[in-house]
Amino acid sequence: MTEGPGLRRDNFDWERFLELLGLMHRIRAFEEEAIAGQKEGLVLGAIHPSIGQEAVAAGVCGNLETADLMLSTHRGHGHTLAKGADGLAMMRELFGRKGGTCGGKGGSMHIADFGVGMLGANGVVGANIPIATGAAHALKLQGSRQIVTCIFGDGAVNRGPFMEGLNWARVFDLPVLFVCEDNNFSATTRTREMTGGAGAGARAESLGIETTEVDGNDLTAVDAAARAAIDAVRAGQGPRFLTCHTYRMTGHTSVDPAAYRPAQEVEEWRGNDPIARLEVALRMAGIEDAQLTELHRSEAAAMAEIARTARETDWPEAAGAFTDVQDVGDPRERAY
Amino acid sequence: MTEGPGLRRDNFDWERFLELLGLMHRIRAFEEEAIAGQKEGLVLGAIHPSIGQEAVAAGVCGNLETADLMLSTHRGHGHTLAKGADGLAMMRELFGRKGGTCGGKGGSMHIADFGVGMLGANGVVGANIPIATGAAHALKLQGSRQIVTCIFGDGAVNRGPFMEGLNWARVFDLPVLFVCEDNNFSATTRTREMTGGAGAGARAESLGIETTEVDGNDLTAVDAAARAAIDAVRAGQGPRFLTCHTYRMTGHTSVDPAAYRPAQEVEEWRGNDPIARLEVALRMAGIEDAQLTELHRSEAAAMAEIARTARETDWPEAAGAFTDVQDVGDPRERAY
Amino acid sequence: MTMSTYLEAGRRAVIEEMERDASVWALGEDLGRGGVFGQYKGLQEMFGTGRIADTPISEACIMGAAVGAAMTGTRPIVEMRFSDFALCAVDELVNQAAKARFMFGGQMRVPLVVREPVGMWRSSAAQHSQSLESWYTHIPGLVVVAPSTPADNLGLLKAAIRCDDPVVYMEHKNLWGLEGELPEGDHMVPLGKADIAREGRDVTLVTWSGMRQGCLKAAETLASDGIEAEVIDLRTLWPWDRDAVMASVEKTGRLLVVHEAVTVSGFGAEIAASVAEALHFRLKAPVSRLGAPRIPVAYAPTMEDEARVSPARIVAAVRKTMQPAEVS
Amino acid sequence: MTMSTYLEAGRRAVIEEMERDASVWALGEDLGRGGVFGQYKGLQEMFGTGRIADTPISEACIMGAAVGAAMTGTRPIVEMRFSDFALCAVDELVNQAAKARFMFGGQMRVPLVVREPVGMWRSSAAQHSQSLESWYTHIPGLVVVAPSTPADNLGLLKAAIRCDDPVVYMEHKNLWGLEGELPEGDHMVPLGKADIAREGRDVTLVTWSGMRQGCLKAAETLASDGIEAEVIDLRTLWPWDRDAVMASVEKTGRLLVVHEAVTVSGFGAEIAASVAEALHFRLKAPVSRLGAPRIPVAYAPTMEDEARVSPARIVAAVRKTMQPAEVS
Ligand SMILES: Cc1ncc(C[n+]2csc(CCOP(=O)(O)OP(=O)(O)O)c2C)c(N)n1
Ligand SMILES: Cc1ncc(C[n+]2csc(CCOP(=O)(O)OP(=O)(O)O)c2C)c(N)n1
Ligand SMILES: [Mg+2]
Ligand SMILES: [Mg+2]
Repeated sequence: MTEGPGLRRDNFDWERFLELLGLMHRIRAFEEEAIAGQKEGLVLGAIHPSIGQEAVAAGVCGNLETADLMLSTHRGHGHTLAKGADGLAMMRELFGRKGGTCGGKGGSMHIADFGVGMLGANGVVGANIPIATGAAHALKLQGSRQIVTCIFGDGAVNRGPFMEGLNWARVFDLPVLFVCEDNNFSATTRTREMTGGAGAGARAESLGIETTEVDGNDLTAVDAAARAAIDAVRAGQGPRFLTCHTYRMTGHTSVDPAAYRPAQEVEEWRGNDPIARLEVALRMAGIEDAQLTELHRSEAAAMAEIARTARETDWPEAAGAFTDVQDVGDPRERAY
Repeated sequence: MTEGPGLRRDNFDWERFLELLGLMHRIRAFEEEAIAGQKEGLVLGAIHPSIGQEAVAAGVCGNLETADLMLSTHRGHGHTLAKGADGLAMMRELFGRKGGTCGGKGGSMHIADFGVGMLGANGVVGANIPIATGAAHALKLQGSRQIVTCIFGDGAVNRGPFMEGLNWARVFDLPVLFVCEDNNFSATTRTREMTGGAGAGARAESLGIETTEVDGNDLTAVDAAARAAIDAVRAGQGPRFLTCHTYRMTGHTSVDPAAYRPAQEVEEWRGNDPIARLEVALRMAGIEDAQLTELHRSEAAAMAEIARTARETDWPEAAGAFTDVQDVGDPRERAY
Repeated sequence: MTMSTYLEAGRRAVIEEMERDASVWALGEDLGRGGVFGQYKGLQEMFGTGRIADTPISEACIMGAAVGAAMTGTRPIVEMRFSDFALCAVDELVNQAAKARFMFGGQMRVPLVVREPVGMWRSSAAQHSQSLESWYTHIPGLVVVAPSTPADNLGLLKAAIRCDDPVVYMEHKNLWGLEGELPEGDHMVPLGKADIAREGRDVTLVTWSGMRQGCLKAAETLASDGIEAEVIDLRTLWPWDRDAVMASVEKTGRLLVVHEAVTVSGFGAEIAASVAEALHFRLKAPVSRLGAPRIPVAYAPTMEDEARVSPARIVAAVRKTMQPAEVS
Repeated sequence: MTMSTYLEAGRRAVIEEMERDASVWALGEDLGRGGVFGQYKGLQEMFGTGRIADTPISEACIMGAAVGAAMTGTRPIVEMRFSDFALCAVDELVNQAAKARFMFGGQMRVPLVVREPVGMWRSSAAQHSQSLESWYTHIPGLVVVAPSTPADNLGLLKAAIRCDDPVVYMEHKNLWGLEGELPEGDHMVPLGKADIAREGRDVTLVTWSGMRQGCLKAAETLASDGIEAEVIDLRTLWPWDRDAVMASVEKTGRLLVVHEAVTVSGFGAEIAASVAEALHFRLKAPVSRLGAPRIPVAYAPTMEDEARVSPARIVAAVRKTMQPAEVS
């Protein structure tokens, strides 16, 4: 598990991977700032960090075009950043401030940035699957070349809408890539113990959808698998399914001590950090340590600055509670 | 399709099959009386005949013990009779009369007879799957040797609760046999066109459940397959799945002309009538024509008598509308 | 003016809006064969399988997919077949469709119409007879419409399809065959405006959907006794036409809300409470409500009728309201 | 008497009933690790994995399986985690659990308790903050309970578990840490009986769940102005204690219903309408209601507070009700 990705140096696109490494650092720095912010009482609601899972976000979303659509989960900071959302707007959203991606109305679990095709995290496990499928349905009706990517966890595959959505995507041959980010856990439960059969991929196959499984902590592997799947989807071959095996290094939420996991298992996965692994690969490709260190430092520094700015941002006006409810009918009718 | 079942005469249990033939005649006679009753305005709500599908009901339920539990669908007359419910009580239920299985409260779509382990038809497609799974869960908690059989249509496999229920049954290793009565249609829609992948069985396999497929118009084949599956379930081997391929000879409801089906297809299936096929087999086994004719006649006559009695039965008291609502709270509070 | 059924009026609304706006499409089970009541008859031939889409029996995904498709520039008409089956898709409607625009800070809208045929219909029993409109009026973000005449089914369905909010559109199964005149041309009925179905000075009956007819019948009976009932058909339940109701009750001093749904926590409670709050001192009699008892709908007609609001019951309830005021 | 939290009281109720009756069991996600709020902490160790069952994330099947298991001689406690997720299982609760006994002519009962933690809880936003109790009061067959003190959470949960009807049992997330005294022994609180949380002569506040505290605080403030509010905590919403409410309003002549849910079609409408119907001529002021505006709950506290019924808002609403009567 701690082996390098075994690269063939000659066709190793190090510039691209350096960029994706930067993205992974940015994601991690975002979540570290968010966790620190929560300890300080700046982040108000629950947050679900994806530390340790950054290669999935970077490897998948790094292959999408801005015009492509992507739907995420409660554990969606990484996907959102990787899709191109602005870190400051996201941090402001977590802090519940003006200028947040959703104007402070959504918070971490409902981050969305339609401007970059990020159609929303979701507080209901699996609920994004039919919605993503419908977005792809609309794209197909419109004759668009855009595609949709729908990311969800291993726990979501036990919800009915998972099957309904995948079946639908197959029946209508829709341009959608389903990505199961399998971190082995559903909150405090080991997902395998609640999952009959061989799991996510087998279910997708039974619904007629071609699947790939990949080491989700190996950025280069995720990148390659995602690119292949995305190319197929964009070529009109209908839905694809990709399972990325990974692990979350934190608890389910930032305040969950996660005592239900054996220390040794956590340690093993710590040795399998996707950022460290990509750094090893880049060093093998001849990138200097100094450059790698600087990349990390600069992303961390930028994020610290974002957090500083976010905390100094004003609160949204209370009156915003009454806007964007609906066009017809007056939401103030029973206001105080 | 019109071939006989290819019997080895020596281990052909003709007494048992004669009984099951009688049951199939009874089921058909019941539905023919019900359809006639509906034309006369005696059956008040919709009915979904299972004419042509009787071998599934007889072959599956013929292998259950009375103490075993069974859940059915909107197309459930056959299953209910085969599980041992009283034809007169059922006919009264369809006619909305006193002494109906549900006292006239349910009608065709909600027939139930808990006394013989028939835990209900259901008006919501697929809804019986989690309920059946839960019944099996209770049996396991109780250490019972009873098993549960859950029958549903091919259309139900596209509803999320199908996947949730099967997964659950596998995870908890429950004593439940799932039977997909695949009659090729979901109301007016050819199910295959709305179904991704290879269908019901493939989905069950992907959830870790062993499956069997069988010619559902061949009583002897259904009987054998059901017995094997039921034995395995009763032996504590967890859930099993059985697909029975069949065809409904009527429309979706008794008033649906079913013009969406090619006449030739209907004709072909008419030549594949499960009752006629079993009669051929029994003739091959040496049963006399006269005996077969008499069996048919006597079942039809008995059912005609049932229909006559049912139509002469009183209506239930209006006050029954307020009983069996709930123990706590007075349902009459807002009565007129 | 042409004569048309309520069913045919809904069909015409869909055709007109689909012709007008290429982003409108419909999805649901069996739509290719016209839908379960024939509301979509011939439409797949007119608009193709893309825009009149047959779906798997997957209510959660039908609703969820419509949410995604609505966010992505189309205007789906979601056919739920029976409102009872919409209970398989409540997360998708209530947690997703209704909240998305707000939750995501107004970045998009979810313009979809959910058609949910409601109500009692000859021995359909407990799982095919429900009227749960009050649920949807309770959910921020949703518009709720319940037409009761062919012309309104035309004009309101067209308005619902053009509305940028998610609209729960409840047609009554027992009205499919009802005939009435349809205006020619682009007939629109504004959302949120009630229809004064009958003028009267003595008592205000507020109603909607299948009960409009019953109220009008009851009003005829009452008229022969000299009681003139004003019948207000709300048409849209959220937002409901407060002005029309309040103006009428100010005039008559008496209110009876009549609906088919269970009385307890039915939408009649909202109207009765609102009127009592606003017009307490103008009322000549207590506000009153008439709906079904809190019982599931039974199959056998004797018992089924105990859950049915008949014209006779409306007449009786009005008479009670007209009794001389209790001395306080 | 021992001191206990609301959370711990619920846990004790489950333990006592599971010890008393071997057919009681609980099912839901993460129960083996105590459940998401710790309500089941240590219970799997006490009762084993069979009776404290971890489940897949399959709300529809959790509810549906409980229905089947309840029909088959067991008494399941269904844990829905947040009431919002129960929207993934509405068919199973409303079309199946609530109707089965009636629909099948009384052949069996469906004795299950659905625990649905409700309400607003520090920046939980639109999908984790809902209070939809009025929905369930509208559904024949369901009992609806919303405890607001530790002692009531003990006694009502025990009563709910022993009840043969399906019970929707709504604990308030913001009350988990609330401390209070618990009686020793087999403490039962009867379903359907309100608690007079405070006596008063001037105005009746009817409330439940998270709002009991706010009403009591508001009553203190009002008392210093000489306004004595009677606070009635309904505890059970269906059936609700009409007698207690009517008796109080007969005495005070004034009613304010206070709940956290959206006012429109909230359960306050049912109570206000019922009181207006029954006691119109005894009222000194119009019935009134205080709940949330019809908006989703926002994440940022400034906006979130616009959906929150505070003691100050209760005081203001009572003052309005106490104003001299308009001349009619
Ligand atoms: C329908 C629903 N049920 C339960 C929850 C509570 N919940 C939130 S996250 C979570 C675990 C999800 O596991 P998985 O899908 O593997 O995603 P991960 O958290 O591992 O990223 C659960 C049970 C929910 N949000 N929605
Ligand atoms: C959830 C739900 N959606 C739709 C319906 C309407 N409906 C009743 S039967 C049926 C077709 C079911 O097909 P299948 O499961 O194959 O059973 P069959 O009728 O062929 O026996 C449909 C769509 C329903 N009853 N419940
Ligand atoms: Mg996971
Ligand atoms: Mg079928």
